[in-house]
Amino acid sequence: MSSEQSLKAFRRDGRIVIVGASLAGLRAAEALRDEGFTGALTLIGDEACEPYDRPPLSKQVLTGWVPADGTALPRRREIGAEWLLGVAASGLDLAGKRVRLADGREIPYDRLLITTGVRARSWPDEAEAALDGVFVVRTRDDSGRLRERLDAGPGRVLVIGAGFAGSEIASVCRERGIPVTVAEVAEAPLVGALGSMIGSIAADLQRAHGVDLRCGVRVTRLEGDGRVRRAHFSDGDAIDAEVVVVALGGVRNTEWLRDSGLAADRWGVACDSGCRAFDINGLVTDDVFVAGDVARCPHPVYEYRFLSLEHWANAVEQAQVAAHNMVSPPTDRWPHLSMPTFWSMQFGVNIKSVGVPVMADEIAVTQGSVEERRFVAAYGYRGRVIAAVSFDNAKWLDHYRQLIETAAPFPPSCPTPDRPADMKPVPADFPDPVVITHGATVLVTGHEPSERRVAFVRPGPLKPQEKRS
Amino acid sequence: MSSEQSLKAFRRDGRIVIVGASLAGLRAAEALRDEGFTGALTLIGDEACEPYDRPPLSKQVLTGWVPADGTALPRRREIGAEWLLGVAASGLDLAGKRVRLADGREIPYDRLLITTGVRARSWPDEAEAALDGVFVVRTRDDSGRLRERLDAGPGRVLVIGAGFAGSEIASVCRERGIPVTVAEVAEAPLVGALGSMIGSIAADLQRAHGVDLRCGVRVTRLEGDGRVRRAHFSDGDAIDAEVVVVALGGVRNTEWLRDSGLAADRWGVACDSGCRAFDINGLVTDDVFVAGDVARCPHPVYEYRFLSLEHWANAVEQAQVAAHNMVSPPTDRWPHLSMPTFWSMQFGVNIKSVGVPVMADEIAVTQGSVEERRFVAAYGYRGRVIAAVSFDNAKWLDHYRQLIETAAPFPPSCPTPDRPADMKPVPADFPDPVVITHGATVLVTGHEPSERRVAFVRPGPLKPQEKRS
Amino acid sequence: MRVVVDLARCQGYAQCAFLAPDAFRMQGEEALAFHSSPDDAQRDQVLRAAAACPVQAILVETAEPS
Amino acid sequence: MRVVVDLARCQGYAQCAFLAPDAFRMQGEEALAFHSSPDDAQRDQVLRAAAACPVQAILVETAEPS
Repeated sequence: MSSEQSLKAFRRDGRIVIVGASLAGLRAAEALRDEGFTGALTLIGDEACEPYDRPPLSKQVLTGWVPADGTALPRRREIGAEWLLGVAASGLDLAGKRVRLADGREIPYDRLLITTGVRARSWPDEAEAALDGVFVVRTRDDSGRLRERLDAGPGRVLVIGAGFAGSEIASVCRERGIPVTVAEVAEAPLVGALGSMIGSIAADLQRAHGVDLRCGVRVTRLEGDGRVRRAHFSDGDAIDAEVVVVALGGVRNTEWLRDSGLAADRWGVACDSGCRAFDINGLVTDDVFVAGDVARCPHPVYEYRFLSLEHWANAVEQAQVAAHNMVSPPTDRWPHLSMPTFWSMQFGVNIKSVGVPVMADEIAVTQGSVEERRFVAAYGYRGRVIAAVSFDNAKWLDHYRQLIETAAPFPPSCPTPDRPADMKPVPADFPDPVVITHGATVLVTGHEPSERRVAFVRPGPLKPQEKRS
Repeated sequence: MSSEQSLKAFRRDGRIVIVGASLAGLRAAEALRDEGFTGALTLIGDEACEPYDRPPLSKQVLTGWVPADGTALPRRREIGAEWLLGVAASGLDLAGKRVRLADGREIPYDRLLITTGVRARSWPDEAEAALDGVFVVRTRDDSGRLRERLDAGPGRVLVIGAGFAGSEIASVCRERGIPVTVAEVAEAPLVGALGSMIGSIAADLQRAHGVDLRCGVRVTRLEGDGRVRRAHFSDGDAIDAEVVVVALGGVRNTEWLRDSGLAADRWGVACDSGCRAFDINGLVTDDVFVAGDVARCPHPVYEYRFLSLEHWANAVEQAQVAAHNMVSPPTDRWPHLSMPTFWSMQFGVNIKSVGVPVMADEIAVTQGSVEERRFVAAYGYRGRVIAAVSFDNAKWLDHYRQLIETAAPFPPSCPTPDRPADMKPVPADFPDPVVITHGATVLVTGHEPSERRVAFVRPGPLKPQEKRS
Repeated sequence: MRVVVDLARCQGYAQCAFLAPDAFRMQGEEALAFHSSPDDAQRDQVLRAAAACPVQAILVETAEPS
Repeated sequence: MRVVVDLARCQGYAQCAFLAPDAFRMQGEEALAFHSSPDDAQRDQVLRAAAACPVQAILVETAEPS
């Protein structure tokens, strides 16, 4: 059989398995059928329910507007798939082309798509994490339970971590009139994602809305008697809290791939821009693809660095590219080149970003007014625009996306008459990314080129709050 | 034909073209025959002579021991190749699978290997560069002509740039009793490759051997009347010099690939660890391979960063891996994982390094004595050993290679009784890599995933001495 | 019925909030909040809102999937 | 004849410099310098030196290639 004929046969009768039945997995399945794939399609998901939308879980669900079980994703089309839900994948046999499930079953595939995403990082002290009233927010069950507690009108909520999720949850609490304390180990909210300048604006915003914001402190202990009652801080202070929300970011679901031979670690599964996974040695594989939050993909605009993005739009678009490439000949592969875009609603402000702010060395407000909390700031990296963030000024982001994609000089000129008084660039000032490069990762074995291979070093556990907010 | 049969036919009757007929190209050709490839093999090289060894050009050839035309590389075996020498490749048609030559010929291939390496960066002022007595040292002709001038006993030689090549040439001058001035824009010799601490040791070494070393200065002008006579410095000083050697590092030979659609830029051609080239969109190609100085390859030990290495041993080993993968099935691909190793002989000292020093944040002397110029220093990156350098203590480097490959904690303990008095780590302190991230590189076009593609931005010319020494 | 909005694409034109105010709400100056499972009684309003979105950021599914 | 030494592999054992001093020289404490094209009269010495290298870092070609 020629490769053309074998692709044709695969498109007709092949077996595609998708591990991870959330946004990226569902959209990839739909795209595979759009592309004309008529073979067997299996979706594996560790949650028992069908794919649902996560962004409302820290917003509309907690305010009480949308029920927790009411965020199932609309379908773009029939996909005629076999659904294996409520069972996690536990291993991958690359040579034998089989996915192992936690219940012992083995699912064979011809081509595999990995979309296992991230889960919430849990509170590191297990006993404290088990106290009634301590939450994370990642699944719809998490969100539903937290919402019930907020409905009951707690005396105070403590949110640990002032990244986007933590800030949004604090915002909902204030919207509902619930007293809330936010504890953040960094100097300000959002600082890990957007840098010091935006962080200090976000801090003002929180305080203006009545948040008891405490930065530069760690939560050292959660105290309780079955139910959580009190939290202690590294500065010696303590507060009473009936509800504690742990918002310490995400952990990529790659443990099941640990011994598979793929380049899968705590930063995700590395792939080329065509979504083909790298094996642990850095070789691109032919039949294993990755998409969504769990993928690390090189971006030409960012010096071919491997980017891990936990963005809704990235998941959708990467799923589409992966699906296309899974059923197309090598001469018709698409690259995943979408410009990262992120949004967050908090304290009545629409925060939106485009590009990769964390790579920046400088930032400058380029439009609007920081005091009015309606502005755009551009991020520069060695003299070029590489990202932008807007506060209630999102309609200009497409302009900045074009500046990024055309490598425009930084600082850019203001495209409107509302030029800010001071456009001078200042250092971007991102905190040291402790977790991102934490600990050993791989070791090399063998001497001759024919035998030299890489193995993973199993890293130690993370220390409490040793993370980017 | 099945893919197995088509590989078999390719191995028997296929056409492999290698562009670049130096160390990597020759060794790859030999390895292809070792692997059993019996098809047509073509080597294309812009120099008229057969492959020769370059390291002696800045050492044994300049001392007068080895003639410039006496460094042809020994052959490991017959390769039965067609040699197209003295003609440069000028373009690549990826879709049509043809290499275009400067003389208008087109050479078809089934699989292509790119080993075009680097050339010397020339003096930016063309009129000054054309003065008689101004040299670069990259080819055997360069070296032969410079050696003749040194034989004539010039009153003074000026070496511009105190990287490894410049330092070695200065060393030869002193060995031959010729007065020599070295001008370096950075604070010390070798600082771009080995950091501040080693740089200051190298500076002492040069001065102890009578070099007139001037750091932190640029050469602003070369003055002459057909022959070079005088050089002016940015600090206002000037010297008489009959010979000027421009040692400003290498430029990767990728211009011929500019419009080819490969990810080829001034930093080289990006590839996966199996030496398969990336296209400009970040997709790994199937029939184009890269090896040697021109390749940028992700290394698992260094967070899968793309490394460009101008190392003799890297070229040899990468050529072997590329050759194997060119004629092997996808299930038998080798990853290129060799640990970078570099050596330099200068001022009677054997300097050798393993790993990637430039990634380090700290350095500590771990063995021996800096004063006696016989020591080993280890480089750390976020608490792990990632590189080491030895001065006259090379036998220990294999020990450090193992520390790197097993991600050992930094600073490592001293393996011998000659423990230095002070092992305290200090900042590694590399200068800002100006050139490495200079200017715009790519821009993105198209909107839908199916049409989005990357194009190169043509960067402006480099300013004088805007480079790493 | 099921609704999702691509908020990366949404530009805050607020057409949907005028046409189907029970399913789409503006929060603050320009942020959109949407109901993921509006009541079937709002079907026509929601479909009209989706059709009117200038950047086609609203995806609606009216029938339950099989 | 043609010679090349893999100096990344060379450990400075100096066996070659004892056995074929016209083709291999130590420079300073441990650095090796080699002649890339020693005279054919040294053929036996050079081959002996290559064979004696403890890390097999020396590659010799005695015949001109076709």
